[in-house]
Amino acid sequence: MSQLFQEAIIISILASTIRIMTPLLFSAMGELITQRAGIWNMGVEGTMLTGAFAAYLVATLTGSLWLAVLAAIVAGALMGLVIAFMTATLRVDHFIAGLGLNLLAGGLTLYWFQSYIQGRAQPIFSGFQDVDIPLLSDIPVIGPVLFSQRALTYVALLVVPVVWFLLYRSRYGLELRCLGENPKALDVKGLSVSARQYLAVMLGSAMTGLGGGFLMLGFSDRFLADFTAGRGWIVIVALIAGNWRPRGVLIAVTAFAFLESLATHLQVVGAQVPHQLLLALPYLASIGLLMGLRFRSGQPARLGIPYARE
Amino acid sequence: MTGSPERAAAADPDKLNIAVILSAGIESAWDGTLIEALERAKVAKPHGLDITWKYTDPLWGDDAGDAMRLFAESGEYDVIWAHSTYSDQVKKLREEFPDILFVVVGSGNEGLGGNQYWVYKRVHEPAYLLGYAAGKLTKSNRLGAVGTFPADDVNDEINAFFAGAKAANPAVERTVAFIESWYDPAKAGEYTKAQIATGADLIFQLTGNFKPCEEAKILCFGNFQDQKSFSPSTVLSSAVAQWDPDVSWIVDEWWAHKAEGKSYQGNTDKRWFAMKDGGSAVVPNADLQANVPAAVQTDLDALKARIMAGSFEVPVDVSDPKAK
Amino acid sequence: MSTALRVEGLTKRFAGVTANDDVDFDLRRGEIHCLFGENGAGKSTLSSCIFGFYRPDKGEILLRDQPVQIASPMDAIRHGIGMVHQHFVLVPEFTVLENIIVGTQRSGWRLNAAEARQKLRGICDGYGIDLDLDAYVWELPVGRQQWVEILKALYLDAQILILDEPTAVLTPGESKVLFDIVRKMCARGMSIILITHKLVEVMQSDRVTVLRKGRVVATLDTPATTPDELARLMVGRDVSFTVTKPELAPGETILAVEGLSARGFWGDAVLKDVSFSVAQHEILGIAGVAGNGQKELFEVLCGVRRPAAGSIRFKGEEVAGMSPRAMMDRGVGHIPDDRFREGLVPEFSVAENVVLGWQRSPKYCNGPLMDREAITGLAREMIGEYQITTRDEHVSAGKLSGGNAQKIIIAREFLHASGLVLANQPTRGLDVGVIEYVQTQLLKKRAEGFAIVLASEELSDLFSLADRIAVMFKGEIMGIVDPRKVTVAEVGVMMAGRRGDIAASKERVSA
Amino acid sequence: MIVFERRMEANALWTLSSFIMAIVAGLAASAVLIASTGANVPDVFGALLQGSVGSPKALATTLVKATPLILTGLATVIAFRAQIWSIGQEGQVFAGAMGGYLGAQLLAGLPPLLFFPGVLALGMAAGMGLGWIAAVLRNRFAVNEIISTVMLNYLVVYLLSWLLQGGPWGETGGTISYHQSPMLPDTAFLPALFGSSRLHAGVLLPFLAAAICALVMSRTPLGYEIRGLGYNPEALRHKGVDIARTVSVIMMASAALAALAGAIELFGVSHRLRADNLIGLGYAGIIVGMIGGLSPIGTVFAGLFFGGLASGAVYMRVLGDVPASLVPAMQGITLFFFLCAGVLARYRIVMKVAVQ
Ligand SMILES: Nc1ncnc2c1ncn2[C@@H]1O[C@H](COP(=O)(O)OP(=O)(O)OP(=O)(O)O)[C@@H](O)[C@H]1O
Ligand SMILES: Nc1ncnc2c1ncn2[C@@H]1O[C@H](COP(=O)(O)OP(=O)(O)OP(=O)(O)O)[C@@H](O)[C@H]1O
Ligand SMILES: [Mg+2]
Ligand SMILES: [Mg+2]
Repeated sequence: MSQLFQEAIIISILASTIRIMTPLLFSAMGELITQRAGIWNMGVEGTMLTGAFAAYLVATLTGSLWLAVLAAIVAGALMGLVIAFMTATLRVDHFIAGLGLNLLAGGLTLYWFQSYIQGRAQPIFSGFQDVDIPLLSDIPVIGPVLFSQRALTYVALLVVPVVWFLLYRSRYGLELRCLGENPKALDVKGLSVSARQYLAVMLGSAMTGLGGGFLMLGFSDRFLADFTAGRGWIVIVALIAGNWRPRGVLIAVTAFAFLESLATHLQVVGAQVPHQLLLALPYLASIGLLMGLRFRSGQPARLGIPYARE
Repeated sequence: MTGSPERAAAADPDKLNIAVILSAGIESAWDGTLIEALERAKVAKPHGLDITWKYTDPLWGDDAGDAMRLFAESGEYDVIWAHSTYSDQVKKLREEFPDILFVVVGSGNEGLGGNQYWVYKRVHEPAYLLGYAAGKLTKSNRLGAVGTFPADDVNDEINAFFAGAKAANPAVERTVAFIESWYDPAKAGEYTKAQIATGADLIFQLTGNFKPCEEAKILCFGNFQDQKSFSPSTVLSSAVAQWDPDVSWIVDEWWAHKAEGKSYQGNTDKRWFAMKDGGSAVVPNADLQANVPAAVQTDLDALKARIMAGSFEVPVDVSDPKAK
Repeated sequence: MSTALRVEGLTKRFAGVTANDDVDFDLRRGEIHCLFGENGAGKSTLSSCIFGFYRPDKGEILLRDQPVQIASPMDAIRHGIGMVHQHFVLVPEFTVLENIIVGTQRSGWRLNAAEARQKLRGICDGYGIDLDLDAYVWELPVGRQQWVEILKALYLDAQILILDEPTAVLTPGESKVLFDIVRKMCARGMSIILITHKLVEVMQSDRVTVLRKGRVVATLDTPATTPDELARLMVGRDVSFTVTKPELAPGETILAVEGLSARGFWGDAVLKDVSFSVAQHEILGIAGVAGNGQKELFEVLCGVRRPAAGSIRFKGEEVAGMSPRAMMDRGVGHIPDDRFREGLVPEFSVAENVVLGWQRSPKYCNGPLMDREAITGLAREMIGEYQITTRDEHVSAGKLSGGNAQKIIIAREFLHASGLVLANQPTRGLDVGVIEYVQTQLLKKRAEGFAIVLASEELSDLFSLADRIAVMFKGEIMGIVDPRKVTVAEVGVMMAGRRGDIAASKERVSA
Repeated sequence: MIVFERRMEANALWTLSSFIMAIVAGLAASAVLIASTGANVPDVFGALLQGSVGSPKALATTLVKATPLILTGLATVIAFRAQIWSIGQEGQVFAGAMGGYLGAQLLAGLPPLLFFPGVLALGMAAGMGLGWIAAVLRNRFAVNEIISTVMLNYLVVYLLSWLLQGGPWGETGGTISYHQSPMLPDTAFLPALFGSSRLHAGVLLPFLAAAICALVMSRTPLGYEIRGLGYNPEALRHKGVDIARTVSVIMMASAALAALAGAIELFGVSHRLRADNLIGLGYAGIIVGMIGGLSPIGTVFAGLFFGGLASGAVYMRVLGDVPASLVPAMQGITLFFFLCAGVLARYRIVMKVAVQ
């Protein structure tokens, strides 16, 4: 156990935290945009899964990782299109639309995957490698933790301030937040609520899909059934725990990833407790942390309520 | 085998049709290696039989039972090979279809006997050899193993791996991790990286994710199938399951029943084929041979020879492996 | 005077209701034109059609005698039509400025606030509106939120402004300011459509159009008509504006409140050392500008909010801190000010709402099941007794007009209360016919021996109903006065924070 | 421009026919998918039909498969009608099986008339424990129930894993270490109905539960409060309903139903405690409950439909030669058409032409 405090392990815990959190961060920021626009998209898991599958397919077919990134984004946006159609046009209950999307994505990706490999050996690809940022990556501790990561990791970390800027400093962001708080306020100014919701959900889902794609391209070399393994739910939890604010979500995702990384290292250094307990640690600790927190809810007032004029 | 069809009596069967219930999917090592063994049997034509088969996607519980029943009722299948823990389902069917030979595989099964045969797979001997090599090659004296779930036929390998390592190098320390998930490459990667961070410089990888080894530029070992193609630059060697003796055992038993009229005599206790019987093997990666000093290779060869000759028995230890 | 806007033969149907039936209407340049009519007469619908928010099924709209196509609010705004909706269309989480500019910027992707700020300064200075543009809307009292709505329309350069019941949430003082500003707008050539239920306000307009059940009954020049005539046109019968309150000697004290205080969400004091008492046959009026602690006072009294200190004695028993359930069981009835949020479950039927809170009472249950017959029977009885206009008792309460919804609450509370009724703004937003009805019911209960605490922003209500008036300011009682001995102006001064005569209350508490 | 105009009254005939159209459209879309892999569409559908309703045995399988789905669906109905967004059905199913297994140890030897009610009740109690935790977290600590229930799902899965692997309940002996408990004794198998080997008595419980739920929702004060809580909790609070208590009752009742599903799976189907036959029942139940329009009766039909698909899946795989993953894909596709049909039933689609 004392090993845990050695420098190499501390660096490893922190670096692992960053690796675990970055795919989640893309998806969480995407879901943040979606939910701030008033759409309660429960289909994060399905969107991430589809993004991951699209990335796998394109990576193995073309060998180009950046094309695969694009594919994950497009696949995510398409899932967003489905959600937007269901919620903004058909005004279906947001929960069921999202849960239905998960079901559909789980089935379709597996079906296409099986059709794709058809009994032959599964094609694999070689994913993204770490990029050492010159000079910075040589700084002790911080260097290997922060400046020796996948290229997309840096993008993910940049996405937080970008989303913040988009939401709070851009004209579009003001309208987007207005969708979540009171879409009628836009409607009475003659702006189309549903067009903006489509845009927001597709943008958000594209980022969510990218999160899945990054998970695939950065940390795996193959697709498997249920590849995302419940990370979509963690994203939703992080969004609520982060109180629908970019910084809050960043903190929530980081805290969760840190706990998971810590539990990983505890198991590896041989803590003498059942490994299941260590695996459960992030979930237990998250509940504990949230019990201690209390804040004025930042949940958008009209989140999950289909908007209709008459 | 030429000529055997003529010699066979008119009543002798010339076809064997197998229904396979998969448990994880053709892309997994567990199921994939079985299909590969069947391919080889098809070419080898034991007893002059044309072997054909049909497999399902992963099915579990009653679904698997239903599929078996459908196969059985169709009357087209002689052997139903249920490739994991399915004895609960076989129990409900085997008396109704006494002519069909049922196969269940691996841990968690119950030895029912009669027309249920229980195939077991132990890859601990190759794992021991890999461990022995690892013990010799490690510089940090620290080795890692990453598994999915602990189970009887996973623990035996991990324990044998470390037993081999200890035999080669008593100073070896071990680190073990289970991710509690069948498919989660990203999570498996983090566990591997964590082990590397604690100083492990050789990893026995049971979850198929070799990316962390590539990045850390360390060597590792593949499991259950030859995983060289997964990562040609890091997979030094793989402990490989070979189902060929199992398949031919089952084919023989079926033949004995069908052609010679003997009654099925399914095993009630685990039966596995050792390395010397071709049940498992070590498949080294020739491209990385340069990493193994000649002296080590000589030791390994000698050890392997003793195992093959039966003069050295690798102990089976199925207790839950822990880091030490 | 030229015509600014004309509506010809406009018809708008909702599922099952014809809200506007062949309406003709015209608005002259520079005039204030009132729309007047009962709750549900179709005033808001007509406005929404003009604003392009609803699409009429039939009819034509002409601007300066040119037919125009108004298919969406976008078209309306382009034609210089602005509307302040009956229920605020604001984002509480946004600042005033953000509320005004959201959706108005057409180019550039950064928010451009500086320009907007400047333009708004100009508008505010021009009309003498004083508003902090950087305050969050949720921080503003309701009255000030109304200015945000008006600024939204002015910011978009409205030439025709529709105001749908803007004064329902304003104090008399604020209403007066609003009228001054509206006059200024007219002087600058703007035309105003004003919807209000208050006859004093209607009488300040230039012309008035009376709607009844979706049809135009008459359009009159205001100076040539009288409130009585308008009221008659509106409901189709005579309405008496002055309810007669018989003199009754107060009986024993029902409710005695001593040193009551309470805290808000942020720990701020929302009630400070409030003391008063009410007796049988007595109506205690609570006067004050909305947001000065009336709501919190009622919440504490009915058990929804916990007091921080002080005592509440109900029929001699200490009840401070008891749950709403306990208060209800002791006979306290409560008519909340937000009827669709706190008083009713809009999705429930009228019958279900009549037993809301008493769903577990053995009176309405048959063993473990609710007794449908008893409940519908009761609902029918209430519909008859309180003249609730509804197809039947199965209609969901949310589909009723505000007045009829209020009658359900009154019926329910009067039925189950014994001794005390707390009524907060019971007549807000109601048409004069319904107001008369509610007032009559309150007086009936007073005669029966109930004690009543009645808060209203309409001083005229309080002067005609209350036996004593407590004036609240910033969570404190400024004084308790006898309406026969003070003037409206004197109470108005106290509402602004000047202490008055508390003697009346002291006397009663010690009695 | 196409707009949806709300209908005055949802027309029953139109509702029914739109749902039939949804099934047809869903199957048609699935047919395209099937054809795309080169399989024979009529064969596949034939197999599906045969496997779901084609024989008494197939019907029995459909019922057995529908049983946990209906129960978790009902759990969803109760919670969601009150706008309590519990995603905890998954973990509660596990808890139900675990509680039931514990019960089987404690109550072993009791006569069946006491044993089965006892073990099912213990299973439900275990689920209620989970529901209670989520309720306390919400009421006392203001932890959003989506968060708490998702987290509890993970915790329960790891708890079961420990109990079976390393903990006290794992099977030991000849076949040690396989993430399963030993087989229950024959006396702990739920009795079979009609002499079928599969149709256990537990299949009756979802229908009973649905009837009770329907009665509770529409006729009792509790149902009144559940619906009221979903529509307007503030009004309920003002009218003397103890919101925290009601939330606890609802979450525990919902959890009890989901847990019953797990217990029935244990005693009726798997006969030993293991995770893999429980996975996904809770999440599927959420979808079933929502397709059922959050009405108990609708949930029964939705559960039977999903049960039929699941039961036909094996036949489709074996006889129709298509990947079994086609079934979740078909479920998803059909769900989407159902949702569209729901909209059709409530709205009229009107082509609006600009009026001159
Ligand atoms: N969105 C809607 N859907 C269905 N019916 C509606 C809708 N809006 C209004 N109505 C109905 O149309 C009629 C007219 O309503 P409207 O809002 O125009 O009345 P109003 O005169 O503004 O009443 P109030 O004085 O209470 O504000 C009412 O019968 C009402 O029930
Ligand atoms: N979606 C709707 N369906 C049916 N009726 C509606 C709908 N929306 C509003 N109404 C009805 O339209 C009428 C007018 O609505 P409005 O918003 O003006 O409320 P109101 O009853 O006038 O409220 P207030 O108490 O403020 O006067 C009300 O009778 C209301 O019940
Ligand atoms: Mg109105
Ligand atoms: Mg009104």
